[in-house]
Amino acid sequence: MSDYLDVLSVLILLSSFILMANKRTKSHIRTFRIQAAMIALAAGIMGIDSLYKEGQFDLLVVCAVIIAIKVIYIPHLLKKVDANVEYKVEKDFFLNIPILIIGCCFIVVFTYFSISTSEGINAGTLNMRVVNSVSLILIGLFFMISRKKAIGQIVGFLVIENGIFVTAMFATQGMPFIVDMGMFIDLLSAVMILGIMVFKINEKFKSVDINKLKNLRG
Amino acid sequence: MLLTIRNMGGQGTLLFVSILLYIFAAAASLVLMKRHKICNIVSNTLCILAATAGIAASIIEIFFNQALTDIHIFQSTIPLLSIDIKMDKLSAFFVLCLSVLVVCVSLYSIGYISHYYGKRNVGLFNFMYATFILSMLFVMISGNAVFFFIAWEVMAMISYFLVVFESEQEENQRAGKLYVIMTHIGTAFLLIGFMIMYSYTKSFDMFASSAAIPPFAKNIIFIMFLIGFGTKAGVIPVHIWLPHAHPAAPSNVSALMSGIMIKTAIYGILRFVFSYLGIQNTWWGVTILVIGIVSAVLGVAYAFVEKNIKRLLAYSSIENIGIIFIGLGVAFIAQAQGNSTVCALAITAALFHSFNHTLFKGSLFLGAGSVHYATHTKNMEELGGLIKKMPVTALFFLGGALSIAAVVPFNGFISEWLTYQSLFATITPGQSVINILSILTVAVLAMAGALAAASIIKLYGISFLGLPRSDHAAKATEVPGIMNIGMGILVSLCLLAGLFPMAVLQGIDKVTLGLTGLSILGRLKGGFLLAFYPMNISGNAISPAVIVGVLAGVILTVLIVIRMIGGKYIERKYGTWDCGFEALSERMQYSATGFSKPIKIVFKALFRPTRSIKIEGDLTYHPESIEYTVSAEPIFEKYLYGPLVRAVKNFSKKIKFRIQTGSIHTYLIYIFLAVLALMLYNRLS
Amino acid sequence: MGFVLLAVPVVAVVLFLLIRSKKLQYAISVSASTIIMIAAALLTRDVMLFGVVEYSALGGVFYIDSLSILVLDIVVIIGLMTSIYSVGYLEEELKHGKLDPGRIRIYYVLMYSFIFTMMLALTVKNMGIMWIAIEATTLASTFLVGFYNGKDSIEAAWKYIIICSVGIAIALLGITFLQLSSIDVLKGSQFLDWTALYNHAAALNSSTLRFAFIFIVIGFGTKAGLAPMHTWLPDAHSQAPSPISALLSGVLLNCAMYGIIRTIAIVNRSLGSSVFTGRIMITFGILSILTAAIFILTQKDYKRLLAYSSIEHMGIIAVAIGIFTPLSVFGALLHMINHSFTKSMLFLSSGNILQKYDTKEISKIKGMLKILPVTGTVFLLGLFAIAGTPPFGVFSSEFVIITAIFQKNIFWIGILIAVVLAVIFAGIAHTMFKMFYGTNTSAEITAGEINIPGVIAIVVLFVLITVTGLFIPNPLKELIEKAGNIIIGGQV
Amino acid sequence: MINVVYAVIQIVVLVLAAPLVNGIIKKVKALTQKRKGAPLFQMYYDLFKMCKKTVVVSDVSSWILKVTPYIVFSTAVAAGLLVPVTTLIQPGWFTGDIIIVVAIFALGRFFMMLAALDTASTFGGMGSSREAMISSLIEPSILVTLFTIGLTAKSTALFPIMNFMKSTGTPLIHPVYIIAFITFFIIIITETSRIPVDDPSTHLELTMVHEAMLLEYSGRNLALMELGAAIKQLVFITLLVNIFIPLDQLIGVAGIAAVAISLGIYLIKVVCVSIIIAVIEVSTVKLRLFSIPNLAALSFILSFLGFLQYFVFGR
Repeated sequence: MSDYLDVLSVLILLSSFILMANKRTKSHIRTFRIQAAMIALAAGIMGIDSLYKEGQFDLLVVCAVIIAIKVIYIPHLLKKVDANVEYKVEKDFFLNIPILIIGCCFIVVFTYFSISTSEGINAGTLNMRVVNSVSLILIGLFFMISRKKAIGQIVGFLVIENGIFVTAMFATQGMPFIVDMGMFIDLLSAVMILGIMVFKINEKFKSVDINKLKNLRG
Repeated sequence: MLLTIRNMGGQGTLLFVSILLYIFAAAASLVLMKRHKICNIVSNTLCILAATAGIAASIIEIFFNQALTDIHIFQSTIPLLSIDIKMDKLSAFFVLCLSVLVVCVSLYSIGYISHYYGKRNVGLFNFMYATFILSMLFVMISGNAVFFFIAWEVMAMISYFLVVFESEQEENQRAGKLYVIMTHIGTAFLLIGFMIMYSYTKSFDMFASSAAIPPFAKNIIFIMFLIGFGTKAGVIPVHIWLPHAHPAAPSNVSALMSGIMIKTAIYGILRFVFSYLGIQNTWWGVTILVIGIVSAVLGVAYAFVEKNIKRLLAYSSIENIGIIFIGLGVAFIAQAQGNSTVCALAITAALFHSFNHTLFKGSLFLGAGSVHYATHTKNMEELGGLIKKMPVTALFFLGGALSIAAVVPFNGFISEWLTYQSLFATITPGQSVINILSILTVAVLAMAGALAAASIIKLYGISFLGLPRSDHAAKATEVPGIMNIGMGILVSLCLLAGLFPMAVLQGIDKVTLGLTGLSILGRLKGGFLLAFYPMNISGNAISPAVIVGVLAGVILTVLIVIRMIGGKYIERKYGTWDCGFEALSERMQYSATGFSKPIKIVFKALFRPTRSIKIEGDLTYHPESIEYTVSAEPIFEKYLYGPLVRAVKNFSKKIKFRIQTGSIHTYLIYIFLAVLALMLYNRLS
Repeated sequence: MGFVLLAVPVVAVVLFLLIRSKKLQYAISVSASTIIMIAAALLTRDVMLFGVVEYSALGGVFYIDSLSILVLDIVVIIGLMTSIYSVGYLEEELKHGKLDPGRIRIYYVLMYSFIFTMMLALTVKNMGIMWIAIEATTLASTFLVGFYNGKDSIEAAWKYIIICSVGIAIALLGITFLQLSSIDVLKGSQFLDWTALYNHAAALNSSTLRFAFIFIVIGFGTKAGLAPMHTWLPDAHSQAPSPISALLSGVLLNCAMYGIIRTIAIVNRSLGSSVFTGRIMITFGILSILTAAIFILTQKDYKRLLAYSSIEHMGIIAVAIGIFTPLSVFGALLHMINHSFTKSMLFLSSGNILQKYDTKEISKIKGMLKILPVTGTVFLLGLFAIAGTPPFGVFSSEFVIITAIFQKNIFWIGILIAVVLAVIFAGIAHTMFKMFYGTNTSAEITAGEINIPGVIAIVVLFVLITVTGLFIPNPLKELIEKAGNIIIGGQV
Repeated sequence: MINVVYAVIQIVVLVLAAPLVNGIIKKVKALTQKRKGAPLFQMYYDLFKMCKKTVVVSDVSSWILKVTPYIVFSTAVAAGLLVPVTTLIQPGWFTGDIIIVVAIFALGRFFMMLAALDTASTFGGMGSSREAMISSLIEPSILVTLFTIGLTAKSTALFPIMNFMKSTGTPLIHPVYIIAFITFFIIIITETSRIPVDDPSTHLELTMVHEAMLLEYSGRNLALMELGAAIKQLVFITLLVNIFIPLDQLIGVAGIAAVAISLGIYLIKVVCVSIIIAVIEVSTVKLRLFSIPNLAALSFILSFLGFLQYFVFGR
């Protein structure tokens, strides 16, 4: 069982690499959807496991919610937003892809260097999963830094969220149920607000190039 | 809990009364805010009463009380913050200076403020006036460093508001800004000093022993206190605020600021450095001495070339503070070298000069105020001939001028004489550096004295004598009598202190005894007439009263003799000698600028005068107008503070946009890096 | 009481959604915050009596001790003042056609959900829920920041939500680690339960806990405006409507700081020393103070200047927490109170100034003491107060903090702070004081106060900070001492 | 009581001898210029005459102008009283030291400069501003010199100082005193406004300093001013001769006879010094106003050097 999870955590990490490599917003959203699906899968596996062992439904519910929100709704929402705002930006990243990928590799290495040695985490598989998911978070942040478009930033934020969720799930079999639910609600409303903001930015700045938001300085 | 009295005594009660009266004065002026005249009279009267109580309290403390007055008012719920009042002879001495000045200034204000009626918020002004005095009083009698600090800060803040009270002039705003910034930075150093002091002794009690503080820390604390108090005292090079702030304030406040507020710094140095820390190194004294020398000579040099009456007086305050610092420096050196007699003498000199400066600078600023009141200008070039328009003011002003010029028989001379004598006693064969320093100090004192006389002669001669140079001056009338009374008391005190120095020395010696544990009064023989020099050397003595007697006698004889020779005195009025030009006008008189020109040329290097001549019309024969302006270059502003401020501002301007670029990506990078950094730190720690 | 406390805002929000009448909305808002105030007062009394107030509902998630009640009271008082102020403020805005009547209810809905989320964050003991609440504060206040829908306000809002969400997300990671560290100590039900963590602190896995602290301090630090994560703060504070700025600066920052403090209590207890947390906090604190100083020296926009000064004061609090002696913690909490009151007072006054002069540029403002006698005076004195001049509150707490630093013999920090504070004062004096004097040139600006209820609120706050300068009421002192005791680590 | 007598004698001597010095100097100058020159006692006649004349006062001026002559004169006399002339027996009730001597003169100068501004005359202003410059430049070297001497004598009062100098026998051999002597000579020339610093016999506005301040006086006021200046000059000369050339061993012995003898010796010394001054006056030209600072600097350097000689080089 745990082999599946290991594989999944690696795949999730990989998906973030791919995300970093994507050029177009649409593909961002697609990759994110895949990632979310994989997380849902992992949650499902663990859920079945815990149901089988302790007879708890929590994780399964969580899995369902993930599928509902992260796999179906949010990508759909983003697509809609994406469709309704027009882009003028041609190249929406500061550095070119290879360098970004190398950066990601560095992040993974760094995370390994800084986390794995600390006792309490360096317990076999846990170690690797935590490293993967924490580096997933940092990569998400890195993604936000590297992308100019509003949507890109939203996606990056979502990736960070994923990373945290995965960390929680792998490291501690998921947070207390109520906390998880709250997180999802927050996430949902956050994405909605961000979506609205994107519209507003688009109407005020005639573009969603975040790099144009530079009036407030000093 | 409230009010535990450890040692109250009559003086404590009186002190309390005076504090309450000040509070009443403040409150009254707020209550009566709308009724200007009544408000002004009531609050000033209350201030006078309070000050009288203060005088009584301090005199009792100095002459009759043995232990120190110690009242614990209340322990705040905020840790470390408690309000204690402690008054020993040192505090009492400064309280005395304060109260004497306040009595006269308040009398003066009753008349002076009348030109605010209906124009400005008199109630607010009087409120701040009373609070300002109260804060100074608290500075002098505070029993622990925290309360001292609070009183100090409040004093700074309120005096700032008073400086900008006439805020419509741009320059007053700038003066106030400069003042508040400088004083606040100085206060930061004080804070550091107190804190280091606390971190070793674990207490803010400045009457306790400082034995727990190691020597190197004492050095740091000393430097902090020197900068902190020096800023308030306005010694060079941290003086730049003084010549701007003192003229900007209303004249009665200027009198208080120049007369006593800058003395709080002297009190601070004596209290915290001399009495609390104790002198441990010679270089402390040397530093203070050098600062004193520089301040004395530069202060008076700038005063001499000044055209604005009040600014001239402000610069001369710098000089006098310099002289006081010289006294302190000598005292500290002597103390460090264990020569306690010289130390006591020098302290006496310094205290005496503080007292004198309070009197005559107070009176002079009040005089300047009267001139401004009558003519609405502070610029000498527009004055002249006031001695006929306002004779009483002129007379009193002359008294103040004589005492600031340190000529017999006025008090200014006595304290300078004591300073000279302490320098004389410091020079002993075998300690080269101190000797050279001392003799240079003598030279500087001499020069400063002469220049001070010259600048006050210029002030008086240009603005009171000769012909009026403008309508303001021509239309001037004598100011209300009450103002002259206030000024007159101060001046007559100057004369009395000069004639009978022993009377003052009796008190000051008690203070010195409390400070240094050594009385020089035993060596000051001769009752109230003579002041003998304490160093067991025959002859070093002066007898101002007798000398005045001789002068009077000589004059009398001369009158008689001349009467015998030349018969009755017949006088004929005639125009001033004008080489037959027949049209001597006020514009041909010597101007203030012209008067100071020779010195300006001699000390070109210092003043770096910048001239500009504007001539209209035919230059050679009939120019319509020639405008000649010369201005001394403010060295410290230009070469020290200007660059500093500019550098800081540019740094801030540059770095501002580097940090807050406006690009959200940069901000995210910050967070990213912060995370990485902390993870790294955690890994490596 | 606690339920009233939390219920009232919700009810208010619902009412706002239902009711259209402007007058009624004002009435509701003021009365709601008054009720909250009373409830909070009663709750405070309970806490003073019993030390801790807990409710069994929702799995006993609600938990109030002296630390939380302290911050809660700040929230409530500032909330009341703000709601009183808002009445006049909105009226003015309507008069000048800055916003259409429809938006008033949006304003109130958002404002009360904002207050609600903050109070929620302060009344729960489950760190996870606290996190959710704090995240929710961001969401609730985003549109308040962007309330005017101008270019700048939209930009500010975007930066605000993005940066804060990212930061908060990292805090969540920290909380995950917190749970991870306790995984083999606690049972499922007590996961992330603060009291449980606190009581079993010794048994927690320290190395994981360090990670938890790192991420939480960065996360909540972002929200508390510690440099270098402070970047959203000046934009948001300067763009939001003034009452909201007052809330953001006076309350929100404290809530975030509260989260950090809670965590530090656990971590230090577990590690047994404050060295690790201390270093980090002091570093962030000093960074913040220095940054603030640099930006204040040549600031052209008075609201931004106030915002930067908030960063400075958060930095001071952070340093005090990092020092972690009873005295310093006392100072930190006292400083929280003083700073909140002073700063919200200043922001409220700045609202009046903005409405009067219709500009945020310092250079364009002249003769304020004549135009706005009361507000101007209070603002001037408030500047002195915020710069740490006695006899105002901020001075006393700063003094306590600096004393605590020197008590621990960390000279260089103390000296640095003392000097930088003086520089900041110089900056404020240099940039701001010219606003007050002179005579204003433009004709359409007439002398006289606007927004009378607002002025009353401002004056009340001013009286408060003047009193706290020289002494604080004994109950408050006890409360602060208890709270400090909790942080330093007595048994709960 | 005897003290009073001595004091009176001293005053009389000073007042009577002062004009003589001027007379001598004028005479010597005349002779060196192959002129007959005015009679030796010309100044006495002038003074008498002036006393009889009507006083013309500028209508601009105030009471300052009228009190000044008396103050100048009386200060000169009072200062003279503090300087031992013919006896070292000190009037006990009337004491003072070199510092107060300087201060008393300062009082006189103060009023003189002030009164010069009183008449709104350009000359007066010019004179007093130049006087301000010169006095402030020369003051340091006066005090440093006097201090150095006083330090060697361990007292700042003149009677002890002169006792000490007498005990040293021939002070001028000593490096400190020879330097001090030269300095003091420069000081005398400056203070008594003689060539090369100032020209007492000119009334050319370009060069006037002291005379410019006297322009507006007339009658008895002028007389008092002149006499006061003369007394001041004599007092300075007395300081010079009695400090540096204590030839007369009789000084300090009570008794009218002794006083008479020492008075004789004193007068001889004064005459010699006046002749020297006269010689200097004829043999040099007046300095430009703005090269006076150099002279002052020179005298200060010298005085400082004298100090160093003793207290640093210990010799």
